Amino acid sequence: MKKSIRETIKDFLMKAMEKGVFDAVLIPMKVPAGDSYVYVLIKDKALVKDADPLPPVMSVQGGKAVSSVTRLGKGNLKIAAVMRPCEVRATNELEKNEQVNPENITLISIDCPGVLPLHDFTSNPEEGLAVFEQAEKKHDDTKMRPVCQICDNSSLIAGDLHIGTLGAAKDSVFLIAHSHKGQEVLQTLQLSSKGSLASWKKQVQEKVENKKKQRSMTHKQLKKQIGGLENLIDTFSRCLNCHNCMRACPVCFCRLCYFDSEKVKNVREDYMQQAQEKGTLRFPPDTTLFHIGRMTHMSVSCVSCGACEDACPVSLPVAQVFSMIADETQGLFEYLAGRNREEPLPMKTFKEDELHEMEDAHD
Amino acid sequence: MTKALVRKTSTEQGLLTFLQDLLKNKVVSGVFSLKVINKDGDIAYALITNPDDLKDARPFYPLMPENAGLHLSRFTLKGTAKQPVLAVVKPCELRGFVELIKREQGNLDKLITISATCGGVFPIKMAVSKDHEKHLSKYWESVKKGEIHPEIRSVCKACENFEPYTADITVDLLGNSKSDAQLCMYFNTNKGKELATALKTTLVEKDSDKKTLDAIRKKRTAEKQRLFADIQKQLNGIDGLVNIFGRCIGCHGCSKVCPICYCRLCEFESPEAEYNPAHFESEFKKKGAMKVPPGTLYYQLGRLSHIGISCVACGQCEDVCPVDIPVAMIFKYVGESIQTMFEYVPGKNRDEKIPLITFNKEEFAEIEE
Amino acid sequence: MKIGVYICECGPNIAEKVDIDEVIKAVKPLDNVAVVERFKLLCSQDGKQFLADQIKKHELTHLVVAACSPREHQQTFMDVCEQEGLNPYLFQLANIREQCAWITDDKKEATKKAIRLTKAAVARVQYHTPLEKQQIESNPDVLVIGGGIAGIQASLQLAGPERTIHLVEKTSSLGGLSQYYEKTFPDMKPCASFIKGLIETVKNNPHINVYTNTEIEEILGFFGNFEITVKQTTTPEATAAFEVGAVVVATGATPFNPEHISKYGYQKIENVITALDFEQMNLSGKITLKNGKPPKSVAIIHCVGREEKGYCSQICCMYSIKFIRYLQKKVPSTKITNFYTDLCIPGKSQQHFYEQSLGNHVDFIRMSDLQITKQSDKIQITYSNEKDASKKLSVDMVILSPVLEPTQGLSSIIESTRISQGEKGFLTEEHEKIAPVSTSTEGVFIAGCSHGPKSIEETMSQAEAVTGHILTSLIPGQKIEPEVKVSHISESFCIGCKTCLNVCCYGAITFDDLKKVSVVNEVICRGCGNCVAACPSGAITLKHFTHNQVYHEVKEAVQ
Amino acid sequence: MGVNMVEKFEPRIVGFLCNWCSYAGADLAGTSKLQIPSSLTPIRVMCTSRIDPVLVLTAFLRGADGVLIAGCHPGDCHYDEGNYYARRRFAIVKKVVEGLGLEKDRLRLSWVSASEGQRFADVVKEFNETITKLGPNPMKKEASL
Amino acid sequence: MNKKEPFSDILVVGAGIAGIQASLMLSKAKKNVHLIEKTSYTGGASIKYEEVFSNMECSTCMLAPIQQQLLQDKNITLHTLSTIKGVKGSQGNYIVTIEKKARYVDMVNCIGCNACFDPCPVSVKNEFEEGLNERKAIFVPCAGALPNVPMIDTEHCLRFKNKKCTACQEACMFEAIDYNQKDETFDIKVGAIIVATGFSLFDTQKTPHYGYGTLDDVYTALEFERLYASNGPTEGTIQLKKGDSPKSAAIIHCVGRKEQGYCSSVCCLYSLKFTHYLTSKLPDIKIYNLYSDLCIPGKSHQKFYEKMKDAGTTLLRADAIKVEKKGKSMEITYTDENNKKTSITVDMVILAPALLPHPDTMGLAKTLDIAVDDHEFFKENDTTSSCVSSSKPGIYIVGCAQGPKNIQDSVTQASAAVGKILSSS
Repeated sequence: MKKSIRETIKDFLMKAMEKGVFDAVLIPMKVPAGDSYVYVLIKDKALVKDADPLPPVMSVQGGKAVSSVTRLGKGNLKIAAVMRPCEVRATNELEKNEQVNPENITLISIDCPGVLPLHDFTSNPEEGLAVFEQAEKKHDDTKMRPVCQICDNSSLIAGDLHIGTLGAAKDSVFLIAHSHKGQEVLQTLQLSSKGSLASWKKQVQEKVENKKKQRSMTHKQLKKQIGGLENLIDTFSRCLNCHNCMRACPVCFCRLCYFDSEKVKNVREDYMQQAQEKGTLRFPPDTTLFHIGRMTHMSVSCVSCGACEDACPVSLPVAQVFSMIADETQGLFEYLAGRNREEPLPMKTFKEDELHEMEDAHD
Repeated sequence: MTKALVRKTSTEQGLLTFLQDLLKNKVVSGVFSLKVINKDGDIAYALITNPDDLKDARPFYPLMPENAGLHLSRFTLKGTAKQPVLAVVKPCELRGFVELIKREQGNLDKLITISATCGGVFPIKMAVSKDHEKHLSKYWESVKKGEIHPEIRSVCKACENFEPYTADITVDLLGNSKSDAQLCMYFNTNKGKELATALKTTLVEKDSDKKTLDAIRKKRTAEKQRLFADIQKQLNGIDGLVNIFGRCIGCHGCSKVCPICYCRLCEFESPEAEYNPAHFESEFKKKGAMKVPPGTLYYQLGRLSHIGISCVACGQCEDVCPVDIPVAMIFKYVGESIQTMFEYVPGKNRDEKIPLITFNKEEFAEIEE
Repeated sequence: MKIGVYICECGPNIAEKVDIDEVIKAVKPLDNVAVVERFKLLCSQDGKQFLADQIKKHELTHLVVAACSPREHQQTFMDVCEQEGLNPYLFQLANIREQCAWITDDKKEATKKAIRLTKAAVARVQYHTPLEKQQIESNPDVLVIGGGIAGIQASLQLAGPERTIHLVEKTSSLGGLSQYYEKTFPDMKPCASFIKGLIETVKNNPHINVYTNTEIEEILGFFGNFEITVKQTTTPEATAAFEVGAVVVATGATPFNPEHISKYGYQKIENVITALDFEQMNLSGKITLKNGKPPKSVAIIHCVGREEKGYCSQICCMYSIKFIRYLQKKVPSTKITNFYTDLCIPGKSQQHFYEQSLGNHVDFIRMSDLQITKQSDKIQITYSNEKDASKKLSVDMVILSPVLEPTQGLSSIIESTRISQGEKGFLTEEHEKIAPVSTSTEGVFIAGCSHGPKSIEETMSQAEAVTGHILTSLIPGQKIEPEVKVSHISESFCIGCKTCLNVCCYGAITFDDLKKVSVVNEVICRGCGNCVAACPSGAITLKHFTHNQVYHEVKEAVQ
Repeated sequence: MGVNMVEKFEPRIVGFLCNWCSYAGADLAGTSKLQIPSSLTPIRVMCTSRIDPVLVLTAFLRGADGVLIAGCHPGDCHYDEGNYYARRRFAIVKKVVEGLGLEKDRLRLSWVSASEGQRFADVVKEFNETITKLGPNPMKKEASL
Repeated sequence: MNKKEPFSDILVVGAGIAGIQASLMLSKAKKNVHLIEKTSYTGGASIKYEEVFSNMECSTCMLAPIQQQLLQDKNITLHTLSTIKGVKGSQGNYIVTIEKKARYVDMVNCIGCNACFDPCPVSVKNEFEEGLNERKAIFVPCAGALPNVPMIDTEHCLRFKNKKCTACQEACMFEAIDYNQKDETFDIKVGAIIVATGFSLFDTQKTPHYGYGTLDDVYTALEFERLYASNGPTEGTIQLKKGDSPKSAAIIHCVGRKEQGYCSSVCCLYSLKFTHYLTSKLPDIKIYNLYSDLCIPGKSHQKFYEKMKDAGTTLLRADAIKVEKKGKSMEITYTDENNKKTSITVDMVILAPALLPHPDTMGLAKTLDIAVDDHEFFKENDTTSSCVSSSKPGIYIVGCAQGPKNIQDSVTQASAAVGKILSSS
């Protein structure tokens, strides 16, 4: 693997810990069994060596990790959270929803080459590693998860600090500060900005441009494929109602999901009535309502991270469908989930003069 | 001797005809059964009220999309029962439902249960690619012979409770060499018999083939001991647990699909289970790093302690685990050790009390309507 | 559960359009329906008696009436329930007249719809729960912020043996702006002396505590129960705390300072003074130039700052005319020229006042592009009027009539009361037309120029209007009865995302930082249900419009 | 379903009406004896902002041929801002439905004031026509919903 | 100081927005209120407006809820078709004689189904709609009027012209129609009286140069309000007498100001509002506002004025205005701000007449023995106070009865009167 880059990043982190810039680092690490990666909060900087800032899978979405550390308070530790851009965006969305306390957290993102489908990896870790290494080298994402293949935000900077690997010279990375916090870090480490970002910007731009194309193309196809009642039903009828997708989703932060609550449980004769209207009522009856309903609840905050699809035991294209819908609902408010901390959540505000296309044409 | 219905027709066909008659003659208003639910031939449970739709029903299909015990609980939990409904479910699903009934999560009002001796099911993940289909014919062969098909889930291979305990009607399937030419149903209860009477079907006196079943059970027991041995090896000590559960992503899918985990809000998702910063910081006094989100192992062990006593080893948890942790086998293994302590077989006997109730189901019940 | 369903024939209105027997047939077999009956006219006296008897006779636990619109007779039937000891919220009205019988000619259709509506009501009512009116102790005392004429008037009308008023004034003295006005327009009644009198009565009133040199530190709580902390501006550590039931914000306004608009030459050119300077000069007795001589010619400039502020202060024209009277009285021979853009003299007596002020020494010029410059010992005014551009006039004295702008430094009040401030900086009323002195925060009122520029007369009206509201809603010894159909948040299911808190425009939701959950203050909540739909976890319930209640209506609607 | 073809299609429209404007407008249509298609079943809510997006979906998936949300004109909300939030929530539901290639025209948001009895009638008539053109909501017969 | 125990009930005269506001507030304070209203309905002038400046809020949506509340309020007794015949006593102890005209329709029995309208053979111009449409001899002024109970207009009802007609009675299934109802006179004892009798409009016939009455498409502001009202005669379609829609319109401010000698303070604003009315229904229409001095006082009104200007109206400062027929349309000649004679041609002319005291003011003033001013509005006791106290203690004058003002100020005065009553009692 492109060890050097990983080492460079880890060196930077350890240096920062030495200098007391951070007390701890939240970063992915291989599990003892070696068959997956998890987020660990590292206090002892020696252990940073074993971490992997760019693991081949996203077993837990970083946003969830940050939330579970800071939801109940900022704490006393200054923590650097190293994650992928979509994880940083999720973190920002969670902050807007009061599920993250950013005060003592420095969000560090890295240019993302994508990740492999979780199941592919866990079922054969060695092969997985090899595949990922190749993919990373060749900038080839055909083996990556479908949503990663159409991700046009793989270098989006939404945190405090970004580590650019694209267009970087061998063994080196770009450190890009994106907030006051970020700048402070670089200053204390005497990493004052030298050298230009031109080569990085150029490559990022190229990547983004053709990803955008791919994305809209794929979404068009997808829409054909799953669009319409019948296709939709077929797509989701395999759903086991396990709600793994919701539990894995970083922005589904509810303690009890609306669709696990009593609200969706009807009286016996109500089910009978439905069955009699249709001739047959599939059980559980509300898998589709669950997915569509979840779209109305969180698609405006969806960062297309793909965690849901990874968690689906029956491999529904959940993430792909959500990313498609998210583009549309977020488009309503010229919003991009997690892009910017200051942008208010669409559901928490309104404009007096907007969305008239949604009102009826009458008049 | 028990009352039995014997017909010269394949078991599945025979049952479907029986069900059709029941629906047509309004003896029951609905039938719960596995059914083909779309053109891709995916299988799921369905509540069928239109007799014609029964043609797509697959009552014995060797897949378990969700534990039917959950469906029956959800179906009977609220409101009064007006119309009689019949459910064809697998033995472990029925046992799951019985455990739920013991916890006030369902009832048997106007609900008649049919279950067949079970040959086990394929892992649900196989069905995604429809791989299981190429094994189907072989599967049915082994069912007739009463053998263990190599592709079925390991918990099924190790299942000794393949005989339905509390079903109103039992279908003779596993080990029944004539099953594709002859339907044989045993009417264990009056509820069951009433159906026959309503259809004016004559029943014969017949006994199930104990010998064959015992033979099968022996095979299963042997298989179980083998599998338990493996899991025991893996489970040695904390490292073992960490190795097994290390890749758990904390999605709690296992509890969502578990027929015994019926809490509105799982204790491990409640505010009490949350770590506050101080908690993390104190952890660091002990170790230099910790997994985030924390408590995945704690969750697994906790859930084990909550439901181990009632685990029916239906295997759902393992089916939905995105990272293929052998949850079901572990739960069966530990579960049985607890259950034997109390000589308790979950779901075997409706009147048997649950030995201990370690949790309060009213937790967080307040505002829910 | 025993539900009684009663269908009103409403004479022919429903009976002729809907086959009521069909409705009865459809409703009878429903779960928990104990009795279904029809009646000629349920809102009539014998109709109500009939219902009352039925409730007793069948020991009904729930009541459904299919009749007219809830806007017509919901209350009528709820009253019947109450009389019969049945909680009125266990009742549901199905509107089969206005929204069925009257709009559907085809009897078959109408009947079908009536059945849907009635079934929906029956399905809904099963999920109704009894709701009880709460009663909340309240404190009759009132905090009045601002010792101007509005604050004084409000205090005087509110103070009494059973109600103490805390009158808080930022400056060292009561009276506000109007204490500098010798007279009022349009009837030239004495003002300053009048105010002096009022101030005395305030000081002598045992039920009014006056705090001068005092600012608001914090306002906590809600209507009926506010906790107030005030601090002295002179010695900030000196604070006082007290409780009140209502708050009156009468912080007034201040004249716009023309110093920064060079064309007026204020503070640069001698004898260019503002209206307030002039009022004070006039009050002191003599109208003179800096050199002590009386002015031979005076120009009064209207609308100073209007362009900058973007609104008309509505009193500038009038007091400018009043100045003519001052001048005519004290320096009779002076030549007076008024420069105005639009003469704004609304009201029944204003124009008369204006006409009376005209005379051979008085000119009114509609001008534009005005410029004031020094010209030896005189002041030169360059302007253009209707006919020609850049005309010139030189005068001894220039009086600038500036617009009024809201008093600054209200942020602590605004934040802690959660009232809002319009773009012009004036405080925003609850409703422009029908609730001009109340605010979106119940129990917080605004009076006088803090609400917008106005005359003394209008300021008085508002101050008294506020007292009207307080005297009718905060009666000593009487408890407050908040809305019954309010939201409730489940502590266990709330995840603390504060979405509800953001969408509630009444500030009825607060956040419990310890438990990290949102909490509804039922006294403030008005029951719109916005938070319910906003909550992704479904952790919020709106009483009487709960999920189940609405869902079961929907379910029947699609049958 | 052959049966479905022969029997005449009677749309079922769920109408969420806000208490202060649209429900009053509907009542006015009544007192003015205007003719309004009986397909609409009004459901009174205090404010359109109470209407939970999932409730709209439930009605839609449950087989409602149309769902109408009617409230006060922007600026007229009895609760100040409610209808602005309602509009955003509705927009999302509609976008999701549209994005999934479902019949978005079955969902409609209209502003109807208390004096607009005629407008209310027109809105319902129009919507009823749209729905009649669309035909029955296939969801009603869909076993997997 | 009164020796006798003062009466606690309050009398409110006029059920316009001010009267309603006062009544509801007093009831909230557990006072019994007698609200008398000369007409058969509540809401006064404001219910004739479709929208009100400056938020362009729907007036019905604003008023209907409080009108409903009024009818359901148990502390308030509403006497419609009632006027004051006499007053005895003094502050705290007024005995007021009320004359209540017969409605000939029983308020309790009638359920407002309107079945009695169609059969009535008589059709006359509907005053409420400014004569723009017709009503029957038994009628409610407009759909949605509250209380929703018709009255019989004895002036036109055949039966009261000694003809044998019982059409309405036959049509009524509730025995609600009672020809034998008699006008009644009764006394009420009240501690205080709030007079909220509102205003009337300047008679535009008195200014013939604006062509009102002689030219077809010259309308008064109120006529135009009804033309735009969605519950009005055209259901909100703005059209000319011939039925086609105007391509241009001129709004003439200050009609009658010279004659009256005061500025009515609301005309400029509602004239600007008409710009919104016109453009919202007829986007391409050309609009002129002819004014003398633009009077838009207050924090929010200039913004409104600018909004209306952007909505598309040409503001012309005009004097010596004259309206004459010119072909199919009308020509308005005037002298502009530079005293130049100019002219414009328009299809529709809307006159914004001054607000006058209600015609009954003088009579009522006499009965109540309270003062009026030169313009015959009720005279306030003292302008350094809130202006709601009349010349007689215990009698208060609010809203346009005291002088021309907008809704906000009327409501404020109503509340102020309540404040005065409660603080003095």
